[in-house]
Amino acid sequence: MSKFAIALLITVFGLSACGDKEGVVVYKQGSYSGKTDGKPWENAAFAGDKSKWDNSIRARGQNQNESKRIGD
Amino acid sequence: MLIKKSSADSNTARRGRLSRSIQGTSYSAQLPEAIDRRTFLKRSGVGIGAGAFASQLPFSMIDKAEAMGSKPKGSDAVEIKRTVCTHCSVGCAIDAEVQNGVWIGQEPVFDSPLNLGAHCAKGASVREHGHGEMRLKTPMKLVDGKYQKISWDQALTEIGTKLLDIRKKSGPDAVYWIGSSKHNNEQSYLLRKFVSFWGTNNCDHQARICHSTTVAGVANTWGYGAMTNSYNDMQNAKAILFMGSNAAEAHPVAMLHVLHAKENGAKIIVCDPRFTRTAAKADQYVRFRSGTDIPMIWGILYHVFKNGWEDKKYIDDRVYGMEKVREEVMKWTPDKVLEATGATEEQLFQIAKTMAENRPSSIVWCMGQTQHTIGNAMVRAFCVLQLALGNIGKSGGGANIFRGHDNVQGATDIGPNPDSLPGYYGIVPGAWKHWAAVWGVDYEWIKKQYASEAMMTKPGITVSRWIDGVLEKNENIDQDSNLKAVVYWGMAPNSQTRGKEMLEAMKALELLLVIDPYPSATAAMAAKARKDGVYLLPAATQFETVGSVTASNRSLQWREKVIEPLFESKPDHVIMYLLAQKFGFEKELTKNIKVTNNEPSMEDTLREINKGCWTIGYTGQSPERLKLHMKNMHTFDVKTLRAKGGPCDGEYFGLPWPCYGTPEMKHPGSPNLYDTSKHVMDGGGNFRANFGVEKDGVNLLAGDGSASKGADLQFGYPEFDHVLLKKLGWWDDLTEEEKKKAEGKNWKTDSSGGIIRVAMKVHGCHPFGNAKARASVWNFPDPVPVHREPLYSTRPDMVDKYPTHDDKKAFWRMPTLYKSVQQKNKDVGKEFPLILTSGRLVEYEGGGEETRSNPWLAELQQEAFVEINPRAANDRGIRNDDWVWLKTPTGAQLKVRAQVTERVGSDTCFMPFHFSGHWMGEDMLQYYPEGAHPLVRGEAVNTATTYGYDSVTMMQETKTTVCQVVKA
Amino acid sequence: MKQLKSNSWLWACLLAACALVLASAHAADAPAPPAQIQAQAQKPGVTPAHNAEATWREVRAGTPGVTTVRGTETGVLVSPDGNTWRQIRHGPVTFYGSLLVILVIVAIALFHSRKGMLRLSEKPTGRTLVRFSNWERSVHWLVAISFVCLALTGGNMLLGKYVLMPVIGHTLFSWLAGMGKFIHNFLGVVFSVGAVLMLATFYKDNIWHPSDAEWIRKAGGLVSREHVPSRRFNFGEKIWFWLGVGLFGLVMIASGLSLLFPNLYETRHAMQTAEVIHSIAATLIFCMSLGHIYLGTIGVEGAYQSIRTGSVDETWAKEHHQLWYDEQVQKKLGKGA
Amino acid sequence: MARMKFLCDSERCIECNGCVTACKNENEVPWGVNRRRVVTLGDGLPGEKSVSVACMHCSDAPCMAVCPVDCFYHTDEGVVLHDKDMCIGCGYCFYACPFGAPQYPQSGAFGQRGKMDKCTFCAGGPEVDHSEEEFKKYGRNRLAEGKLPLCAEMCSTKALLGGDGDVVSDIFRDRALKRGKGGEMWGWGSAYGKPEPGTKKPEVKS
Repeated sequence: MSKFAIALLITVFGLSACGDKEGVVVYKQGSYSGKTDGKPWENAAFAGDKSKWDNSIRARGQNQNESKRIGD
Repeated sequence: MLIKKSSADSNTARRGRLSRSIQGTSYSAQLPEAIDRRTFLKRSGVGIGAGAFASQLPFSMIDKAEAMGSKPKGSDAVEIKRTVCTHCSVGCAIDAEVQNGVWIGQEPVFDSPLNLGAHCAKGASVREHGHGEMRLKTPMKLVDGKYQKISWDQALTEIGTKLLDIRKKSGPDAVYWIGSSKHNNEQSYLLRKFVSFWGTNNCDHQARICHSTTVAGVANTWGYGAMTNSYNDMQNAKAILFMGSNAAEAHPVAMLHVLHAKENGAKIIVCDPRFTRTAAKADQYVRFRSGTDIPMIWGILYHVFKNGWEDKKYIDDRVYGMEKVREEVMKWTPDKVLEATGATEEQLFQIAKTMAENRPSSIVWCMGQTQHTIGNAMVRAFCVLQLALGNIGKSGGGANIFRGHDNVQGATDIGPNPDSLPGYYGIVPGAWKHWAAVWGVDYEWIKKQYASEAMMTKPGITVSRWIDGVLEKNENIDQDSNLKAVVYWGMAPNSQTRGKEMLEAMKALELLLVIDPYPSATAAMAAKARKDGVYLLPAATQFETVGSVTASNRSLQWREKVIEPLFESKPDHVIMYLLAQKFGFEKELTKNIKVTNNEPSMEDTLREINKGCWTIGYTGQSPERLKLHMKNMHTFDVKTLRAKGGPCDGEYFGLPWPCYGTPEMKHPGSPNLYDTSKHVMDGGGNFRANFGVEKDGVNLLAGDGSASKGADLQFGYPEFDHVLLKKLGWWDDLTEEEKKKAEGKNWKTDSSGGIIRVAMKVHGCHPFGNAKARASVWNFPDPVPVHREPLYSTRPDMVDKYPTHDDKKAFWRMPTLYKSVQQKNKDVGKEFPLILTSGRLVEYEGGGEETRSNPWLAELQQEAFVEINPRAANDRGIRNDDWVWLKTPTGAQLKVRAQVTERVGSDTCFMPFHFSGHWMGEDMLQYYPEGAHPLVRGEAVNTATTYGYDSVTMMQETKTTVCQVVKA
Repeated sequence: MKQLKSNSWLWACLLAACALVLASAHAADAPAPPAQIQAQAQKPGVTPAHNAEATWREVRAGTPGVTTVRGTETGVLVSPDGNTWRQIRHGPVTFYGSLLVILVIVAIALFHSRKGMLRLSEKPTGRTLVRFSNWERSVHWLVAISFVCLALTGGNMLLGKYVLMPVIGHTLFSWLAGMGKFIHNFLGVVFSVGAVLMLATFYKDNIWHPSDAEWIRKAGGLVSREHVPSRRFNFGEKIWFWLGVGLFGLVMIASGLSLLFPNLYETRHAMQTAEVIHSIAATLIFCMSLGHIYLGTIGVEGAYQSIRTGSVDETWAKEHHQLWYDEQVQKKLGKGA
Repeated sequence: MARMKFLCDSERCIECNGCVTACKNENEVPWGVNRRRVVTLGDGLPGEKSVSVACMHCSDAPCMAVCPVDCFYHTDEGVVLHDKDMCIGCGYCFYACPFGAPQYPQSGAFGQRGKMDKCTFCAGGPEVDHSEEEFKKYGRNRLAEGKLPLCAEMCSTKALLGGDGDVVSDIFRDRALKRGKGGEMWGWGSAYGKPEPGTKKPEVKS
């Protein structure tokens, strides 16, 4: 029995190394599988046109850059 | 963070109240049909179940969403209304999203050249005012110490009768009218007209206690009393000195321009008794003793003169009296400055050097300078520093005097002032005749409304002294009767000093009328003082009406109406018209103004202003031009404020006054005042010839070659009138029609605008002449600014060296004490060793009732507090967050939280001035009208502030008094 | 590579830090302030300089700043504790905890398969003795049932995501977990009351007795299958009582209550600590309870009967609790006389 | 692919709390729940800095890792959102989050946590865009209107930047360079995780 226990322990310890996380920062999605959320461009305003949405977001982003407006 | 279950006893109560207010059942049932949209919202949105749920939560998400009018954009169209924030003078534009008459969203206006979409806490939360749960909802009357709801009809009838009674009994001067700096320009203007037709000069507004010393001091130095440049123009500054201004908390969006400038290399210098959020962004910070601004400035100027850093040519050409200043300045050797201020030679040398080597350098001041017994002298010291450095009239330089309220500039320019008609015309008969002509009423008729011609031309009591107008012995005051009635029209009582005495004054009145969306501070004080004789009328906010508003940089913006007036409230000008009806002069009031449903047209009112305000150039900003600017904000350059192309091409944003001549003349507005590098028709200018052409044999006109660009007269010249035009041979440049109107007139009274047109457009000259600025203002008590210790000082040695003025007998109709108070309190520092100063918090504005009623803001500042240095606190056994009593020589004591912080020095305490609703330890909740009390209440610092008034304008002293703090 | 492993939030912190460091470095470069500060430092009551360089170090250490947002720890910009907590909980606690549980279950299974149920060596007499009063049994079952529910719902919080969710799916699982949390919170209170009652009810019979020494020496006869004479409760049961119910039970209650009332001005650190303690204690008490349940059910013949009905056969009493049996007999005789 | 990020420039932040009230305004967050807060370090002392903080929408979000019911998810834009229908209010995300982002309205007699609430980057939640449900549970969905979070859009000094990580980092970098410093800090290109293939990685200057 004790042999078995030791073997088990070794196996488990050994395997625990596999629990180590990926060494690079990765963008994790998680295992969420609840309600789906639509894409932000899939609505009346953008009618699924992603590039239109991208442009809109980029333009809004530049609004936060007062230097661009001031244009010194 | 988790919500605390009960973070404070008051919290629990607040939660209950808030949720009650959300349920809305208590008052929605009483609401008349006029506001059915709202009632509908309440009823449909919040059922019984949600209400029950809400009683447990501070705000349940769902419940709140419903109550506010939920925002998802359904099928109904969303309208965008462009308006302007009502919380400070920066003039931040706001796009309001309105659906079915409900304000559902607030979008930043990136196009605005003033704020580029940016907002501080207040600006980001204005939408709440469009829902205003804690607002006054109906007219109310104090009966037996409790406020009761009454109808508008009853209210107006009773108020009208009582006021007319008082007028009959005690004369028109027995009523005191306090206007507002939150009225728009048109309302402010109408109020001055209204009060004139009532027959008194006893009217005033916040500007008295905020920038009156600036206006008087600065206008007497170089012509106009306004901020010379703009927030935007500060981007061109190479160095900026903030003194007595905490822009980061008082004008946060201004910091957008300032920090942008800083990143482009501008040096930021902050001198303040308190290490403010602005100081945190400074390259140099110097702490000094409150009230010693003049020694500080002279200390800086000492190094300027000593090192020959002054702009000698500029001074020769454009400044009068600098040598007298120099004499005074050189007395302030570094050791003396150190003794008075606590600032070292090295520190001040560094500032002088930075300002001198980084020109154009700009200077910013606010209430830290103005609210002193010598405020007028302090602001002039600033002007002198800028004149010495040659910074005035330069882009990137200037005296940037940040105004407080959103329209305090406009209300000062054309609103209820006790010593002037709109446009700083004064109250001499000539001014009255000018305005009588504009108003289309008979001068004699106005005169009849007054007690006498003498009273008509005598400046009224100031708002800072109305309490003495009630309490002072009749023989001591310079009018027939004491004040019997006071009308609080958009003003907070806790903004004024000597709160304890104000309570006595309220007790002594016959009638107190409060007109405000949030009248609660006045209402509560009144209910504490008396059992009856108080009326409250619900006014609409500026989001519920239209009109123009003048930002600190003198730009005018037009507000669209976002929503209809909430509850039973009415816009101020409607209330004015209804009261005028009771007094029988509504026809005279609106002779040139169309009235629809008792509402005078704001557009017509502005056109009338355009017809009369030649002095300060409120004549070019027609409603049409302003509306065009609001629509085309994106065409304006941020640094210059000038439109590049588009329908407003070449104009400056908001047509910053002076925008001379008629709208048809198309003056573009003046972005920076007195700027000789530009043609007058490009917004250029020079110092004003307002004080004669010579003084004691010295020429006051500007030196040769120092006129504005392209002017036909390249030397100093006096202001234009029909005589000068004829002498110059320019008279025939006028049209025949203009000649008729201009004959015998000057540029300020020529109703055709012809003199201005010819001077500016034809000959490139400035209608107000071209003179020198006055470093020595001979008509003021101290022509050259002199340091005088505050009346309550902790330094008896300094009192001996720098004593205050002598007492004055009749000053704005009031006896005013200086020396007698100072001498009596010379040793007050023994008992009250700490200097008490006050200031702003970013979350609140002014007296704070409106902002403390806004849950989004109120949550962030839930208690009144006093900032005290760890050293001072430890000496008193006080720890952070302890309750303390703050005591002052008035006998008042305030129970507040101690905030132990290094922000203040060990000799100074700071209290924010926005709180009210606690009275020396007592919560005044029971005195408030039901459902109209602010969410956060606390001790008002001004309950405890002491006596002290400026020697020119009657500005109150709030920034330097004394106190003691003990553990509660 | 190992360095990069740090979680991205840490990078986010660093990012915030960069802005700060940049700012402070910048401030430090400006020539004016230091001189000024020194000048000011000479004077009493003048602001001393805040070491700008140290700002970020303090932030990382969780030193609070000031904020107008009310609440506990709102002034803390970055709290470093969360990651530690996460690493402990999702590392050793989960891993060794589940390992321990598995080991215990395996051990019991092995034991049972080798030894089988411990049966009575003599025939039951048919005469019974009252071993547990109604009150005692009520208390036991109150605690036992609430414990089992707590163990299941709690275990689900810790491991359900790995064990149950893949099986029953996301939606059902989150509903179950939500219910579980509700039940856990509610029964936690019931258990707390029950455990206290249990301690009060049974503590007398669990006090040390010299005979326990014998029991310890023989290790309870567990392996030798020898009956060691004991009083009402043998030393094994006493261990369970004092360690399981007494120590761990109270630890569970204390840490659990603190988690139950998150609004009592608790810091995150306190809650994190409580959670870890709760989890560890839960694992241990659960493992012990497995032993107890085993012995009380299929491990020992007649044991379950005793707590279900409250009565035991004289034979059972004699074999398992000789001294107690003698006491009872004495009592009876005494009464009879 | 736009990857949404917040960035607060402490050199600019003046603690005006505009972001805090903008959030309250836009999402009608109840009293006591603050999705965003501004923290001032070294208050009242030279060197004082303020930073606005909310959910940082981490790539490897600790909240997501510790959630016992896995109610968190990343949108394609890198926004960390959660499903309130699933949330059981256990508080683990609050324990794990270094920024103190998760908030809990009080619920029930014990003052227990209600369902967690946090900054959504103004991206609503797992409900139909612009629906009543979405607004009640999560606040406004500005991203679906092609707009960015109101806190960042309204920031008084443009200290708080929000939006596509590339765009905000460019804005910040330009500013930092103009201030005369900043090149060396560009080690944080990886701060927000590895860019997806095909996207431009912010340049590492040092």
